[in-house]
Amino acid sequence: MKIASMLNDVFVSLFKRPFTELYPYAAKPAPERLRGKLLWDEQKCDGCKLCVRDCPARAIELEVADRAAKIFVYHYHMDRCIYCAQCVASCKEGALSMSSTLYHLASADKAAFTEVYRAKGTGVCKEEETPD
Amino acid sequence: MNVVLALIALVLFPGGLFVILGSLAFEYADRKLIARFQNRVGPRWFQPLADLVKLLVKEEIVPTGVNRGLFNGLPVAALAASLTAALYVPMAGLAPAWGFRGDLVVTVYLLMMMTLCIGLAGANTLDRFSLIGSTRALTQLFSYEAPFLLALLGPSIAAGTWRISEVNGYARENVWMIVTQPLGFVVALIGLMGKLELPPFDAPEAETEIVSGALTEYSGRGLAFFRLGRDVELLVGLTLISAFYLGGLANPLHFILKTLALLFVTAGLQSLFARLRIDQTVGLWWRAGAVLALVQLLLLIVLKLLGVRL
Amino acid sequence: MMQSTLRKVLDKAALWSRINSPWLVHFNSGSCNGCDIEILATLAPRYDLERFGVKLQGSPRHADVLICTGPVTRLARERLLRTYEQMPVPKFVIAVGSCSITGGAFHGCYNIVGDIGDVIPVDVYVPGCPPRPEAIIDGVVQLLTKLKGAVPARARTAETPFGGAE
Amino acid sequence: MSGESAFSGIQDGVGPWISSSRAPADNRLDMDTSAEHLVGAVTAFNALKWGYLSAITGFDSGTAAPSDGHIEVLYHFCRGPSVATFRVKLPREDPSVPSIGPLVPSAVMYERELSETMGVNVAGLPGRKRQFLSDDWPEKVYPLRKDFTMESAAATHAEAPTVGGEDEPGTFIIPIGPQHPALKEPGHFELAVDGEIVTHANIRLGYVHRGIEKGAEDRSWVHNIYLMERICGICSHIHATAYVLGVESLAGVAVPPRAQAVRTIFCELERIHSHLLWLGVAAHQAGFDTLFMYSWRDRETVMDLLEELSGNRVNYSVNLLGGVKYDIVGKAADSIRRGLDFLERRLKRYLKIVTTDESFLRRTRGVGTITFDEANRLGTIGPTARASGVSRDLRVEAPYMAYRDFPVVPVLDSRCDLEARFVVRINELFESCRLTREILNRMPAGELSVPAPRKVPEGEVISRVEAPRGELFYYIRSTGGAKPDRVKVRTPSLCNWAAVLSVAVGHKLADIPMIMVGIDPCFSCNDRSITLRRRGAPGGVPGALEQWSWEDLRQYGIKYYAGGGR
Repeated sequence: MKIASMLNDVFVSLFKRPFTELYPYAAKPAPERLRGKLLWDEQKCDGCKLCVRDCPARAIELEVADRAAKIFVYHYHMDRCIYCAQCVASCKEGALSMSSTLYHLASADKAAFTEVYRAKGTGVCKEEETPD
Repeated sequence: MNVVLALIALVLFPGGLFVILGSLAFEYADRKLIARFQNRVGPRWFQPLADLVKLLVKEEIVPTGVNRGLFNGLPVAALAASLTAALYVPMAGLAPAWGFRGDLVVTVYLLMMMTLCIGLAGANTLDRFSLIGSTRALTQLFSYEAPFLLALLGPSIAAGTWRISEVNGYARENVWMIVTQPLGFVVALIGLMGKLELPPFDAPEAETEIVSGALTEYSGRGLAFFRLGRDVELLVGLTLISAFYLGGLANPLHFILKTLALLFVTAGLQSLFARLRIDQTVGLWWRAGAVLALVQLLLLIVLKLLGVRL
Repeated sequence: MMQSTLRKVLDKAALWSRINSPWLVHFNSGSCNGCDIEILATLAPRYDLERFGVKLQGSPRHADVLICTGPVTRLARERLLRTYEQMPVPKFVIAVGSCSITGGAFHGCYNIVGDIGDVIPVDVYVPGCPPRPEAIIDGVVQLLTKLKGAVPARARTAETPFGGAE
Repeated sequence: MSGESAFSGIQDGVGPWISSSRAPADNRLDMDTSAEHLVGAVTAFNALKWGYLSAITGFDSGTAAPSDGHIEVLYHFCRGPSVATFRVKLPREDPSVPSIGPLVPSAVMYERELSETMGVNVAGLPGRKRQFLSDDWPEKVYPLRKDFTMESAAATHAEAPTVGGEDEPGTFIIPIGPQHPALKEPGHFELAVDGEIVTHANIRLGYVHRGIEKGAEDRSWVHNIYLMERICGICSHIHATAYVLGVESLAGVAVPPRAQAVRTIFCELERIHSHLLWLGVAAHQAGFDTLFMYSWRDRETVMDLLEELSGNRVNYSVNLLGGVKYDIVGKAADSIRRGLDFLERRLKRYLKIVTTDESFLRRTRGVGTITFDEANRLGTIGPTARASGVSRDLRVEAPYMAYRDFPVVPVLDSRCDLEARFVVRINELFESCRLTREILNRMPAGELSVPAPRKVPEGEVISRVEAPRGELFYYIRSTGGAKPDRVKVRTPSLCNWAAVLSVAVGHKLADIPMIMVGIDPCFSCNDRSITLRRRGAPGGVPGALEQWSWEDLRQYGIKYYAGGGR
């Protein structure tokens, strides 16, 4: 029976550098496989909607105006998304990927969680649209 | 003229403001040490001050079915008791602001007022957790109070006086009493930890069992006064023990070194042990604490009768 | 004139103290406890939120910020409301996890009565399933910065617990 | 031991009570019986001492044309890999079945769930009115019935019963939870203090009941992987693995060996993360915050590994139907090995602390002893059973996935008390580290996943895996559609709750809080609740329902100890 079995552990840790990472000031880089916010590549997407069907949380909506000319409207709900990357696995064209840097998604108003991207065959322009 | 001096002593220097700031500094040192023992960074230096001010500006909820006067009065009484106790103790190494023959007993009594107020506060509210918390606080009070008093009597018997400043003076001239009365020192230090309900003895406010014990219903000012009262009591207790056992406090440097050394020991003890159940604490005090204190006293009296110069 | 400057100084001090010592109380209203262990991980040595003054308190009476997780199940709804009402003003709410914002993976289950925003007013939402401890710390920092910019404490007083006309 | 011989003794043992029997799979035996013969069949079965009751499933075959509109109740008894099931067909109007609680104590909670969600009237079921559905749930509305609609479940605003507070003379009731610092999850304990020994314990969970089994019925097979994974945050991967194994065996998909190895590595890493978390929470519950801080600091190592491999610290979402998403390549394998070496050094340190620290041993040695036959009879599983010498570990008895080529050395302890459960869990972690290293060294090559059909052919499957807290039981039934017809989940903590509480009856009160922590309860795993009949206690009215609070449990034991009772 030892009375203070943690004694040397406690004493040693007094002189060791604390284990704490000073997060907001010194952020360690996140692993590159981190599943952060979903990124949609308008060029590769061919509007097959496999991702919309396989998403367990109804977080993606895709309106297809013209598949050939690649004119789509793509709604992404960050607050519904459960970051499981099933859509990335289901997408045959590799148009979807999860960013490993954008994971601080906290925000004060709910509207900011819904993002709408309009693809006009030429370039992608993201619009801040209030959720319909 | 001495009215002005007395007022300054009461409000500014050895009295109110200095003790409050000193106790906040000591709470910071305590939390920082525990955090460093647990290998983490711990709070910033102004954290206790921020906590205190935030609690003061928070809304105070008085639960229903509670004696309003008692609910608001108890925290003030607890803080007042510990602040007055600070006047009799050689704060900052200088002579105590007040002193008369027998002020040791008054100081110990004032220090005990805090636990009494917490016990009453817990019993006053109808919340079940605080009822359990107050019964535990009072049972623990009766377990450590006697050995703690005996442990403080040792040095005063050796010095032959009941006046703290004289015991302080006696301790300065002679061998440190931690050497001549080691048992008394141990009981006094552990007794102080029991009085302040520091971790091994924090059954009365065991967070995982009874939320926060007697203080569950308090918020805002009441909570701020209770927490501040406990910090002041920590400072006063440490000064008292270092004045008696660590060769008296001659000057502010002595005061700072010795009290911080004692704080280091208590912070270490806090992070070493799991929380004792209330019956284990009571058993520990009556079996170990009281016996040690009595043996120490017996030894002392016998030596004094034989005229040995301690 | 003297009165208003004193009032301004007091308000600044109150705001400073509120920003530097946000005490948390945690309530799990039906979460799978993935977010709860991440909240506890922020208090463990690696992230140690005590350096911001954050302390996990047991009783809602002692807390300023209610950090709640999980889609509100039918049984937990009344308790969530009662915990929120027990907290003294000024009080704030952080909803952690996608299911606390929109029901996340549990959308459509019969025992879910909606998300936390339907039961109590939420200040900061932290999506993620579960969000990383860094994201939760980011949520707390966002709340504190929101406090800085907010109108002095009078906005949420005892008469307008759900926040008066900002 | 091949399937047939495992069931040999059963047929003639329960012959008179069963009408017909068949073997749908090599390790399964189904026996049809009726409500009247059920008790006789189970009594005879008990006499054979063949296995333990693992779960009771109820499903509604629906009112659509093909099915003849009945409700079927399945009693699953398991021993090693084989599962013997009693099937009872009941009419849809007012189905009723006798309770087998007196024969098998752990059946009480499964029957409680059956009666509330499926509407099967279980005669003789003790306990309070509403166990895990909310108090304002309307009468006669059963969520797992096929004809259930969301509107029919509108709240009737029945006044929730006042919880605690009513003081009969001599009892002192404190409601603990659902908001309580000791409970990381909302559970509600109602216990009244009376008499010398623990006479009755009643727990009201239900706060985490989200209706996942019904939710699974209107989600596709792919969606359900992620729904099952979020039943419990700490053992997420094992839930998804059990579900995916079941669906793959139903759909006849052969998973490549490399995918099985990756899944097994994630199972073992999750066990390390879950046990370290538990070590911290148990220490925090006993007030030993330094050990909590240290164990959670070291746990960050395995969390970093999991995040590096899969991209998320808690819900790794590795599984696909037919394989895995992420591979474990050279660099990741090296960081795993480094992480495991560090963890093993720290675990040796914790093993020493847990077995020598004086203040800790006073709370664990000789506390909560579940004897070997008690553990056997009450159907305890997982580390709690292994600490009592009952060797129930599905990785050993019924190896699945990569456990077949990398056998697991069972970790057993015979001291049966709380300290043994600490020691068993820490030794299990040494075993997990060894196993992970071995798999990493001899990682089979091959692709990561094979395509799986979107519609699963008709049939039933029982999938059983070893979760960190014990055996996890999945029953999946498909009618050939794109969505499952019934998914039944029986989580490990359910069995341990019953065992620990029935051991608590007659036990000293002061030790019960630590006993509860000893089984590592996971509320979100079991959003059902347990009511136990009381053994006779002096002064109490036998059979009356008493209610105590968690805190009273502690308080009472303290008075008991203070009185010198050892």
